[in-house]
Amino acid sequence: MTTQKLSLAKGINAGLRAAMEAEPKVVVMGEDVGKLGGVFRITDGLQKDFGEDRVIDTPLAESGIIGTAIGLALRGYRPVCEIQFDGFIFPAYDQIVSQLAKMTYRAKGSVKMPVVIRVPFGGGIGAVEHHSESPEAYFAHTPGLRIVSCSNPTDGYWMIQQAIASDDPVMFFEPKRRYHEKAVEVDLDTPPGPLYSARVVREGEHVTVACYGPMVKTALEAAAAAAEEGKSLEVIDLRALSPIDWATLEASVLKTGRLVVVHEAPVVLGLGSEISARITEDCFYALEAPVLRVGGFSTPYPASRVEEEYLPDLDRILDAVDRSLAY
Amino acid sequence: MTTQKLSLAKGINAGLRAAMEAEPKVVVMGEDVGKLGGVFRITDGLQKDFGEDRVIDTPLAESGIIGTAIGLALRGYRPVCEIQFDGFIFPAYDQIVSQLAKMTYRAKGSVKMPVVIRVPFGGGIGAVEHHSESPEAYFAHTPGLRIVSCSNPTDGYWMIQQAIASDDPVMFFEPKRRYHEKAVEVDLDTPPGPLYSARVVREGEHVTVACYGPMVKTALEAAAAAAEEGKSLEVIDLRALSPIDWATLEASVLKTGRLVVVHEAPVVLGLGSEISARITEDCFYALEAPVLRVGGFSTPYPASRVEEEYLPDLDRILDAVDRSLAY
Amino acid sequence: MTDSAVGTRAETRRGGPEMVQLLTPEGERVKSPVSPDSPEQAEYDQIASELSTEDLRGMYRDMVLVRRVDAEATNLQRQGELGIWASLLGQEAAQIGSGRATREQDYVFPTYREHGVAWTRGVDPVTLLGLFRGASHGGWDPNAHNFQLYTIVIGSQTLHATGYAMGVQRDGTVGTGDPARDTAVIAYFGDGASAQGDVNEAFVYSSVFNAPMVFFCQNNQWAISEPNERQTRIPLYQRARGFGFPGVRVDGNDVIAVYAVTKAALDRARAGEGPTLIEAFTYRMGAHTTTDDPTRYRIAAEVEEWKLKDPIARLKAYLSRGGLADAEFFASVDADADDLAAHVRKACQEMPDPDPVTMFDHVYTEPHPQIDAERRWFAEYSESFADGAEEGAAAQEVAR
Amino acid sequence: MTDSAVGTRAETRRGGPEMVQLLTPEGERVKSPVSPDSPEQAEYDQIASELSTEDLRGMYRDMVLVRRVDAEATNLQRQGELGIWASLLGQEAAQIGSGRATREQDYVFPTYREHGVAWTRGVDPVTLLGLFRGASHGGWDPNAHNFQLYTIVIGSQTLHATGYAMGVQRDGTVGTGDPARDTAVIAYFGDGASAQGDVNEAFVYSSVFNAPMVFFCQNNQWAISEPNERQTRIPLYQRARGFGFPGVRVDGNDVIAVYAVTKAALDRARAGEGPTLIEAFTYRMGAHTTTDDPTRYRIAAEVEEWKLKDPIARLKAYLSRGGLADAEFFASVDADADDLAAHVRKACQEMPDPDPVTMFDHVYTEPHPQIDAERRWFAEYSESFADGAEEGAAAQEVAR
Ligand SMILES: Cc1ncc(C[n+]2csc(CCOP(=O)(O)OP(=O)(O)O)c2C)c(N)n1
Ligand SMILES: Cc1ncc(C[n+]2csc(CCOP(=O)(O)OP(=O)(O)O)c2C)c(N)n1
Ligand SMILES: [Mg+2]
Ligand SMILES: [Mg+2]
Repeated sequence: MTTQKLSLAKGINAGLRAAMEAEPKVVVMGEDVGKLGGVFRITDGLQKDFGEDRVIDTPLAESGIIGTAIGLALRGYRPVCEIQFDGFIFPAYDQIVSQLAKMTYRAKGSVKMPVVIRVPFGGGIGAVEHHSESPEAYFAHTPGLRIVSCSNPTDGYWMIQQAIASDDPVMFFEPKRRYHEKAVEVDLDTPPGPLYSARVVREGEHVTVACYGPMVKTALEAAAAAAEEGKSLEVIDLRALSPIDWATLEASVLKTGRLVVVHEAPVVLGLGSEISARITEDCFYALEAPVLRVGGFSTPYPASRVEEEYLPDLDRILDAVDRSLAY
Repeated sequence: MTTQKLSLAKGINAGLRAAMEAEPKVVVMGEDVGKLGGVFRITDGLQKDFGEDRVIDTPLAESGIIGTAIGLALRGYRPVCEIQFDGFIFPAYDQIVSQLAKMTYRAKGSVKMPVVIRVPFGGGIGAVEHHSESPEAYFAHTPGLRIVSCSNPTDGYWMIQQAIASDDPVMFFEPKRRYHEKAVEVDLDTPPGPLYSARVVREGEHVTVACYGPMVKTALEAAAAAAEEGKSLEVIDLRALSPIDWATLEASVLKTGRLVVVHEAPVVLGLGSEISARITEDCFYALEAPVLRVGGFSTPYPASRVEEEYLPDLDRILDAVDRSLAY
Repeated sequence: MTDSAVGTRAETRRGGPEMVQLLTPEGERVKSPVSPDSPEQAEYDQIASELSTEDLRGMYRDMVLVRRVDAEATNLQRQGELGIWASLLGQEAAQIGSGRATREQDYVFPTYREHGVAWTRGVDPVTLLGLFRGASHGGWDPNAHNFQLYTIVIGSQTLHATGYAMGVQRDGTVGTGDPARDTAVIAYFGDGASAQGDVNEAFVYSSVFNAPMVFFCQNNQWAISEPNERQTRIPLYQRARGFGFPGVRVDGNDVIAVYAVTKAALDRARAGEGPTLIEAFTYRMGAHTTTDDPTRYRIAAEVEEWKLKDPIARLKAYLSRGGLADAEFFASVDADADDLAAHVRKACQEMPDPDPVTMFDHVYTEPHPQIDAERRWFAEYSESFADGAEEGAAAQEVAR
Repeated sequence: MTDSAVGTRAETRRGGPEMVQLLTPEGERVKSPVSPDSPEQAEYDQIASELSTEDLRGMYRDMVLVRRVDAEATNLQRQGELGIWASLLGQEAAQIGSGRATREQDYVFPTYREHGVAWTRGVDPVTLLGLFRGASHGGWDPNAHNFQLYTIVIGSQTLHATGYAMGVQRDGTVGTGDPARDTAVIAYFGDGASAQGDVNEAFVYSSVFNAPMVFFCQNNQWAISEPNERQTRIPLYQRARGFGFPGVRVDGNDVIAVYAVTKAALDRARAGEGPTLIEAFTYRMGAHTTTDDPTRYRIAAEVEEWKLKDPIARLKAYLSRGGLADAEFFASVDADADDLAAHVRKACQEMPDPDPVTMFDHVYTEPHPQIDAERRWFAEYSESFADGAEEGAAAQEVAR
């Protein structure tokens, strides 16, 4: 087994490199992805090694990034677009939901749209407005898109390659505050599982905690803290947000009878609402408590000096766990 | 009591006229809203009577419509923007979610954003792609916006005036397929209630059906059909989609113990998922069955020759009612 | 009071001396008044003079046929066979002239009104009707004719075209000198669409990357009810100036000039000389679509005036005068048009509605559990009606 | 291989003969080489010559002060007092010159880098720091100084400005001839932002409605790591040509020229003569922000070259040479700058963090039950920690 010690940032970078080596049609495009290697250095070194034709610094226009990526895909390319920050994806919204998501359907399958949109997302980095958002739910309501989020270096390395290999458009949400956390040994030989599968990252008995991206680490910390109080949490890293791997989630809920969903995005119409609705339909008799949701408040992402109070943390998760157990 | 017989289209038109007469700062803007009166004639006659400065045919650029409306609002105007069809709102998405929704917050309340965005929405009119969508859930995840939908001429007349009177941005979803249905006597003296209130449009005992916009009529038909089979449905016209009038909805669910939510938008992450999640949290012990959702499928809005099979109809609602009752 | 539209009709609506025209409305072949001794003008003249009689007769035939099909489609809409129709009436020369200038390997990105261009690319008109009938969202294979699906969100396709052209560059099929390989991309859009952010971003990307693009704007003077001056206060072809590439206005009702100008621009693109904006100055003779009522916003006199510039009558006059075609030819074209229209009518009327369950197809290329579950549910649910068993077992699973 | 950027550095980056300059880098007052006998040039000269010694000294003082505050802010960021800082280093003349050309009733729409313009509008620098510290998203009252909040999504504010200008038109405060009433709007944006659809839509709207707008593009040659030629292949001021209004390039490091050109454009706008695009040709001397590392993408020589064109040194030379200011003046300005910096530093360090519960304020203007419920929940939840009662009664209600 070949392994390499990689942070999440380096893992995605290595995954991009592997995908570009394997398939010459893969092109990387976005703002500052060339010489700079992106503001987070995720594309570091790629332009140097693959040239300006395959690593394209685009003009500063996000609709243009996705719109031209669609055209490149029509010509047989496999564009991997970087949106610099979560809050800057919205100028491309029309191209994503009305064009990218629908092109294959419109063409009755005669064209494929192997476009990946990488989005560094989430808060907790002390940034100014628009740099800490979690817009995944804005896209998950859109048929035709697939959405995933990685939470660790191994997934970063493998999931980006799997996303690039997909013939459907994939939105790839990267938890930016985890980019430069501790490096781990990544197995470079075997992918950890299919792209659209959730993973039980900690087994437990009393309450299931479903989360993704930046919240996986937080949920695991909460589970560790809960264990000390004798509460056993099962933590699920959803990994796939659209479609969701319901089987894995439901198996867990049937076991624990309780579910808490955690994400940074606002609770109202966040992923948690879909998960709550669906799980309640499917596991109605098994649920001991309503599905509880922990997430952002119904405010815009606040100024960073108070973001720690806005973001779900260990305590907020444990609070929900306790409320769930109190039913 | 002054009344006038009005269709939904005429009701909104009359409401706009009333608002423009009452407040000189109200301006109407959008594509073809002038001489043509809009493709649905909702602004018919307004330019003739209020002039080109107050009824503005804009260039064909939706981001420009909302972006300039924000500027007009900063200058003290109260713009009422028309987006020609649901599917054409997305080029304006960034201006709506990142600017319009957040400006008051960013300014710590020192500026107000009294902007109304009128969106004819929904299907059933035999149209080509992008003309039959229900994008409301894409916006309801956004703090800072308010969202309402009218279902009948009286609400059309009054709610548009209430929306225009609001100092917060309001998205106003109009069920286009109901525009030209039967005119009714509209009371021009007294509004039917506050803007952000749901309304029980038919009382019943067994199952609550929550809906809005175009589905209100369908749900009422379903309730009539169900009554013949001895099933008593309580139908709630939500009217306000953000914020939702939970009190009215919960009172009904506490009574019936069962809830079916109906909308045209795809079920996954549609308004129904939020309603299901929240109602399950709040009424957990009262629910005899999981909240069931009837809505669009997880496909793009299909070609119109099959739209009747895509759209929720009387049968699909009754099917869900029966499934609910079977728990 | 605001001075809200400085661009007056007169300013933005006259073709003006800057308009390339090779055939007068009366059908006389002329040297265009635009700097008549410029190399561009010489090139246009050269291209035009290389057109064979067969080419010219072909252009005429194409224009008559697409007009006839267009009229048939309007009828079919009135009879309820189509949900809506967007007529190209008056724009035949702009579309046939430009479409015929493309080569097989070139790629076309149309709006919803490019029935004439589609025809030049070999797309069966019946296929187009499927979209307007509501039987599909297009559904043809764009790669079969290098003719992308109709795009309804105005302007979007200009970015797709630009991206495609960037792909062409990366494939190395620009500027090789091999006429069978060098490839250009042409994107159509309307005068209204020119205001969209996307179109201007396409200008930015195309110019910065020097993409092999031709932007073909059919300025038919109207965007539904909005006159051209609501989108610009200067002639639209001048927009290109702001982005650093050439713009040219051509008489959009002069099929020869349109052909020449488009061919020159496509040649430039294929040679690696970058993008061109063409403004085809033409007129939407009919309603915006069959649901539109233009009497609400424009005067009949304007339409009458443009009738005098009819693209088909103009070429017909030229062909007749020059003895390039005789009554027999014209009659045969009319007969062909009738046959085609009859075929289109019949095929439209007989077009089956799609099986509803196919609405679940092709949402994704790869398997998708949510779609599969919904398809299953739907099939069983539908069957429960067929059986008369309205509350059958199918209804167990929820619609998700 | 693609020929992906025809615009070369040389082409797009040199100021060129078309650049209006009234003060050479050496501080010599000149007639600009741009058609020196044109009425525009005469107007610029005229405006410049009307500047009093006090005005010029004021410009100098403003530039020194904002540069000093800027340096202080960079320090504060390094010391962890600010989350990030976007330095205006090198762009002082572009900002002070243009800002001073505005009148009280004019309205300014900045990006995130307009600290100099803010200064001319009377905004306390400490207020700006609040944003970069993370204490607010801006939070000042835009109407207090007719200075809109900083806009971070690049380009968006150009549409807001255009809409505001349309409001000004509707108020009838354009072209009345009353200098205290006639109002213009100025929108700032960067060279990178020029590629955004929104900016080009703002050009469309402004030109079609003839709005009293000045588009002020600070071409500082870089958009983070992307050089200017990645956004355009011709000089940016020429973009305006495509939309039918005047564009002018001015030496952005020449405060006198910037002032003159901006004043002329604002005067035109106020008089009802419509929009102007100004490209201030300048240079971002520092990093994009404190988190950026420009050594990855640009060479030191370029920065050195631009140091020779420093806007402050230039005006200082002019003032000294002309005997308009003496050492004492310069020393007093430096002292003022130090005082201001000390004030800013202190105020920043003492700036309290907002009370977390205020994050629920001002989401809406009118009462909102969801927000109220969440605020209540949050307050109780927070209190449960204060009490040490982690699982208190507050936790009953769910976070919604
Ligand atoms: C983004 C978007 N907004 C609005 C519409 C509705 N719409 C369809 S066609 C049209 C007018 C387009 O005018 P123009 O670009 O001149 O093309 P023409 O119809 O004249 O060929 C409008 C507003 C749309 N299709 N897309
Ligand atoms: C829509 C959008 N996309 C991306 C960004 C991230 N971003 C912030 S500044 C910047 C560069 C802007 O360059 P320019 O417009 O030249 O202004 P400058 O920073 O040089 O003053 C980028 C890409 C953003 N703020 N908004
Ligand atoms: Mg048009
Ligand atoms: Mg810049």
